[in-house]
Amino acid sequence: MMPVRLGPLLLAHPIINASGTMEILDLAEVLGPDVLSVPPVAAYVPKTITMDARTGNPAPRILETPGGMINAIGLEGEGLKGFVADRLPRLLALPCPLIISIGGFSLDEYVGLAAGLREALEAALGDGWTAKAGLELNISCPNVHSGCVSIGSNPAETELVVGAVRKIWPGLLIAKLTPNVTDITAIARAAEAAGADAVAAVNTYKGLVIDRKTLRPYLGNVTGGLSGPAIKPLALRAVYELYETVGIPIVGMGGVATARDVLEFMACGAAAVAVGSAAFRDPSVGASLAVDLWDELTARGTSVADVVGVAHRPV
Amino acid sequence: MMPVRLGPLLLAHPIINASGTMEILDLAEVLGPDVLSVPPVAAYVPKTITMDARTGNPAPRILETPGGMINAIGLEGEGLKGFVADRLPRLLALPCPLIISIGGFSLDEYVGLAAGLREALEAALGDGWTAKAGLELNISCPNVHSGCVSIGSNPAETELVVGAVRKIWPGLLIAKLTPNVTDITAIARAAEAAGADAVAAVNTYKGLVIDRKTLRPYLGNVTGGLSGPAIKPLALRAVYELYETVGIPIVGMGGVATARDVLEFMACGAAAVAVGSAAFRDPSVGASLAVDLWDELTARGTSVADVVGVAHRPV
Amino acid sequence: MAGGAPAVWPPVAGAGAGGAFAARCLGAVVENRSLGSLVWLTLEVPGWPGAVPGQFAMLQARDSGCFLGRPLSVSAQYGEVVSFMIAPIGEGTRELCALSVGEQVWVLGPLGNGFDLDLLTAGPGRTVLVGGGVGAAPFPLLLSALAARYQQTPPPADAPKPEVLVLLGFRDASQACGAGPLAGAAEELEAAGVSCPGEVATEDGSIGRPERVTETMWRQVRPGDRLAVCGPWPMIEGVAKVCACIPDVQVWYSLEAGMACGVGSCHGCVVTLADGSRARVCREGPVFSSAALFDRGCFDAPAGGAS
Amino acid sequence: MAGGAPAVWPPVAGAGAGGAFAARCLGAVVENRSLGSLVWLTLEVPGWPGAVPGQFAMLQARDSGCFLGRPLSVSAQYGEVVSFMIAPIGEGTRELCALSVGEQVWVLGPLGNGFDLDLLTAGPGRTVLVGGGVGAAPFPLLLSALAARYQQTPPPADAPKPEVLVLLGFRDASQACGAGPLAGAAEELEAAGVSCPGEVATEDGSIGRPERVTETMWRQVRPGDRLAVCGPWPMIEGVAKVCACIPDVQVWYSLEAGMACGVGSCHGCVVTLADGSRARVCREGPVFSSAALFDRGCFDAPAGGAS
Ligand SMILES: Cc1cc2nc3c(=O)[nH]c(=O)nc-3n(C[C@H](O)[C@H](O)[C@H](O)COP(=O)(O)OP(=O)(O)OC[C@H]3O[C@@H](n4cnc5c(N)ncnc54)[C@H](O)[C@@H]3O)c2cc1C
Ligand SMILES: Cc1cc2nc3c(=O)[nH]c(=O)nc-3n(C[C@H](O)[C@H](O)[C@H](O)COP(=O)(O)OP(=O)(O)OC[C@H]3O[C@@H](n4cnc5c(N)ncnc54)[C@H](O)[C@@H]3O)c2cc1C
Ligand SMILES: Cc1cc2nc3c(=O)[nH]c(=O)nc-3n(C[C@H](O)[C@H](O)[C@H](O)COP(=O)(O)O)c2cc1C
Ligand SMILES: Cc1cc2nc3c(=O)[nH]c(=O)nc-3n(C[C@H](O)[C@H](O)[C@H](O)COP(=O)(O)O)c2cc1C
Ligand code: FES
Ligand code: FES
Repeated sequence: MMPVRLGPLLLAHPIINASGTMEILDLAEVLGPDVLSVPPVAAYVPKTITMDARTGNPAPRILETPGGMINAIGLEGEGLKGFVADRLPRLLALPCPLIISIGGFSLDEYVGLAAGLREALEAALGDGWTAKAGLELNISCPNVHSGCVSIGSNPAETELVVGAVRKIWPGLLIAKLTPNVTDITAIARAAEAAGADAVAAVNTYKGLVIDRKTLRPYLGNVTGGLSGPAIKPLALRAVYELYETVGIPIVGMGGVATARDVLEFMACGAAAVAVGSAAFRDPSVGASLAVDLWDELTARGTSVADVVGVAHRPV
Repeated sequence: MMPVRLGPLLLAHPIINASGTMEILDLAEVLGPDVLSVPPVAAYVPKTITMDARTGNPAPRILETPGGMINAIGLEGEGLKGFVADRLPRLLALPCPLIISIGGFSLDEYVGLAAGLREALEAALGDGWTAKAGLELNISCPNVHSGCVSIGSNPAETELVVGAVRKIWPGLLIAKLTPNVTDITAIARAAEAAGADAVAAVNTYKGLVIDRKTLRPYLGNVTGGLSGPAIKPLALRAVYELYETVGIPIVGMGGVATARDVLEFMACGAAAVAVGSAAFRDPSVGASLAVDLWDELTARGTSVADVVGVAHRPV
Repeated sequence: MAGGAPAVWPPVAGAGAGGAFAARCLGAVVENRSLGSLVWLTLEVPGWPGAVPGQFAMLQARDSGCFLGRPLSVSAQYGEVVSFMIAPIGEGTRELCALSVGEQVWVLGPLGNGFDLDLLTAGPGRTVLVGGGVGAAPFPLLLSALAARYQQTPPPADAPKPEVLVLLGFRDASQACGAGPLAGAAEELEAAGVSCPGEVATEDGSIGRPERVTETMWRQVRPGDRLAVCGPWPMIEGVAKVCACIPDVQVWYSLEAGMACGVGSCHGCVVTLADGSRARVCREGPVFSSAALFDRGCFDAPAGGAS
Repeated sequence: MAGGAPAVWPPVAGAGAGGAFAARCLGAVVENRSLGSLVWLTLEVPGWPGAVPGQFAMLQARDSGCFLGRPLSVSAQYGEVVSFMIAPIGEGTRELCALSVGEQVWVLGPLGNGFDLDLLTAGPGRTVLVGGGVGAAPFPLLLSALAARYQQTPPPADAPKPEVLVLLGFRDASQACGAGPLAGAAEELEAAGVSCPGEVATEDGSIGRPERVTETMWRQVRPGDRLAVCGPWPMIEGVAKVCACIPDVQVWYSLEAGMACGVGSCHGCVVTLADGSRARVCREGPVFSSAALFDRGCFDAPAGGAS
């Protein structure tokens, strides 16, 4: 069975995690170190790293909704320096590639984050680092009030940011797209033109929930991002349209919970598929999906290569 | 209890139906004529009328999805002439106002539809017709391949169409918005500037489902529109943003199934609330919602007037 | 008429949830009997008005995880006690099949047009019921209705004994248990002086003849017969091809289609008719004549279909 | 390390769904006992490693209509038999409370830090457990653990008899049935030579004193006491205000928060700590010291909170 190629990275199978939905180092402490030696995903994607440390949005930050959930975490995190010093070394010890998600509030921040990570990776791994670690540009987080999301809803700004990072980042470069736009393919074309190796789609759909007692917005951040099975038909459509538009690989995500969901994303055109919210109820779901996908493909007598994009071809 | 005013129409309560989700004349034949003498809604909205008769999209057209459903009906219908001759007289006999939804494939068609309806209404009711019947411009159907949806995702075109209809339509004029845009408030501002009396939000979210056997698109139309509880957080956010943007009333909809949902839409800013897909499983849900809303408001010691927009005010 | 808003709100004061017009009602499970791979689910449905054979109801378990109801043919009814024969193929039907006695189900119905008994029994030919899989579901009710009809208006003594022939095709023996509930109704027919032979075929040959029901038809159907056919679309097509070759048969097909509302509101359940127009399976159907469905009244070109 | 992709796919050949690393497991209901308005749900959880008192698990009925699990404190455990005390307040908890013996539940846990028995029993003061409503859920396990501890290391004969005081506040008598499961554990303590008095208050006065548990505290808590507190955020605030006025008490609060994952992955369950930083209730908690939570170790300014 062919592994999946994303730029210079080779993935053992098509299942990765969605950024912000799996803290693998915490999992190792809570559930045991097996998760580090046999990760449930073919590449590990940490939560989006920002330049400075951020405390994120005020509570409450999450609520279950029909068929899914809404969140407004607000890119909480230790910032670039903390990540490089504290978590990066341990994550580089994983037996799988690393796709590091970064989010900036300006073009300079994106470039600074990429430069900082490149430096750290070169120091740790030498020249071969591009076979181990890639970059995902989160230009699509709906839960911060300035910066990345406005970039991701504008083709020109997308092209600028992706192009600037491309200049200094020789490794895998993915642009993660927001679906909260009139035409996601225009953003993807801009990312492709600027040299992205792949696009990831989708980030969450902007929504709002009301507190049943006060009738005021429930989330501390007022709005949040919808994820989970509820959005799967929307995400599939985005991937389907992207496959007809760009030539670079697509990392599909949005509501994946079963191997059939994975197949559906691949049929629409995803070369790799990320599982996000479903890993909250089952942190090992990535491993189950990989195994079940293998079984499904075998049962159908087909392969990853044949399934990707099949929905676009006549029966 | 104050009735709800939408332009020149007075509604006994805030609950109406969403266009395309209730064939009240069929209901009368299937479930008995009570539905015509005591309609479950405060105003009846027929399925979008087009200029010419349309057979709509090929089957299959609907599928249940997690927390909702997807449809690609494709504006099937008898066309303006058939509607005016066949159904309009019977619908005018309902003891509640009528909000007639129209969908055109060009500016001329919108104007032609409005003119034709005005003529028919004047002939049937004389001068007083504007107290009985209003117009909803469907500039947002995701399931037809040209025409109305592109208008609704472009502020300039929206202004043009709404303005042209406004010139010849003295009655209630609602612009029904698509949520499949980067900024729904820009479209709403255009509609308001062009003289719309109200906006309706939202139409369905564009999605796609995959046939589990063939791995090809399931719907005959390839893509379809997502509706039902799954989209409620997305629709609430749209209504919330619209309330901060436009001064005209908002008709809120998207996933309404319970009186609490109705309250949530009103809290976000909806003056009236439409129930759509939930009426498929229970055609009388409108009546239950009205009664339950009354009970809820009474229990909370509040009123329609106080609840509308309350989510925007401090506790 | 002017103005038009009723003056009171809530529209029906003090009527409680549902108001004057409550479309659905809650039925309670009185029996859940396994029939091989199918389930015979019997509900007590307050106010059930009685269904014409071939009519269906939209069912949804009260605490369902599904959003919409599911269309299911009425298989039997005795007053307000109504039975359904259900194949657990997806979430909605699995929920229903898992219900225990006493649990509740939302019921909307009866819906659709049903079979026309006059047409099915007119003329000298036999009435032939052709069912594929759980497509046999409406037949117990249809046979009972035919029995009642012959009992009320017995055939003239000098006429040849009328015959209702039942041809059923199943995947395997476990699905063929669905034939069980027809036995009682067949006896009613015999008691009414009507002969009611039947034949069962299974695809895997585990019970009955190892063939498809269309093959049984080649042997059994005769010119002049009137057919009531119920099953999935591929079977409908197969039956139509057979019927195209037998002169002077008249056929009524009960179609399946994905449904959201069952009452004509959503336009989701359409089938393309022979004349190119579209009909709602839930309103104009589920029973359509071969003339309506197929060019020249029989299948020779892919006119459309509900799936 | 270079390259890094493991060569085989599936990652663990033939391991079946879940592979080598299966985080959740399916437990089976062995008892569903009603406790007034609460439910005492006992599961057999294969491989349950044992929880520290105050730890919780994420539970989800196997055929749940909910997307996510729900955090529930471990109330008792005997090997792989684990009990939870559940208030059916929403869809998730109602589903769990409706389960019958034999039905299955996804279990992820034990999770969180739990109470530190060393700290709770250090020094000469008493250990005081303060619970609000279903906040009493972790206390049966906590009392049992304290009993085991005193049994293993009996207090010196010349020292005053240790005391564990239990103060519980409930909405009404029907919720106060949640105090029941503490009785057995209290007896274990008495048997271990520890006195274990308790007091129950209800807001509506239908059982016990007609007061809030914070009022009970004014009467009962003494300088030097060490408190384990569990309940909803408004009660936590109330308790903190009382404790701010009693010198030399140390308090550990077990907090509630909406959770998606329970394992630290989502950052959804945060509480704002006294120093302005945010902590995940599921990972850094659910138990936090008063020093961590409140400025000057007690409540006088709204530092944050989980809701
Ligand atoms: C008038 C009428 C009468 C009927 N009477 C009976 C009866 O008496 N007994 C009975 O058992 N059934 C009957 N049916 C069929 C029954 O309604 C369906 O089996 C039921 O709706 C299935 O619902 P579900 O939730 O179990 O399955 P679902 O999961 O909803 O599947 C429903 C159908 O859609 C297809 N489907 C769903 N999702 C996909 C996808 N992604 N890709 C491809 N296909 C998909 C499935 O193959 C299946 O055929 C009747 C149908 C009609 C229209
Ligand atoms: C560590 C920990 C331990 C716990 N231990 C126990 C225990 O042992 N026993 C127990 O019974 N409970 C316990 N809980 C609480 C329990 O987890 C919740 O009651 C449960 O998650 C509720 O889920 P639900 O689906 O029943 O309700 P939901 O409907 O999910 O409601 C959950 C909470 O969110 C609020 N909420 C939901 N939607 C809205 C909205 N739109 N507006 C405003 N508020 C909303 C509700 O008020 C409720 O408090 C514990 C919680 C934590 C964090
Ligand atoms: C709690 C939560 C936190 C998230 N954080 C991030 C993030 O930091 N960066 C990012 O690019 N996407 C983030 N996402 C979006 C997911 O990566 C993913 O795009 C989205 O949730 C859709 O996938 P799903 O439906 O499988 O969850 C987050 C999603 C959730 C639910
Ligand atoms: C089957 C179906 C048909 C619809 N047809 C129309 C239509 O003809 N015109 C229109 O403006 N909206 C149409 N809609 C959109 C609804 O009016 C409504 O905007 C949408 O479904 C969201 O509401 P809901 O979630 O309550 O269904 C249709 C929706 C469905 C599900
Ligand atoms: S199912 Fe809605 S029209 Fe037939
Ligand atoms: S619940 Fe996910 S981090 Fe705590």
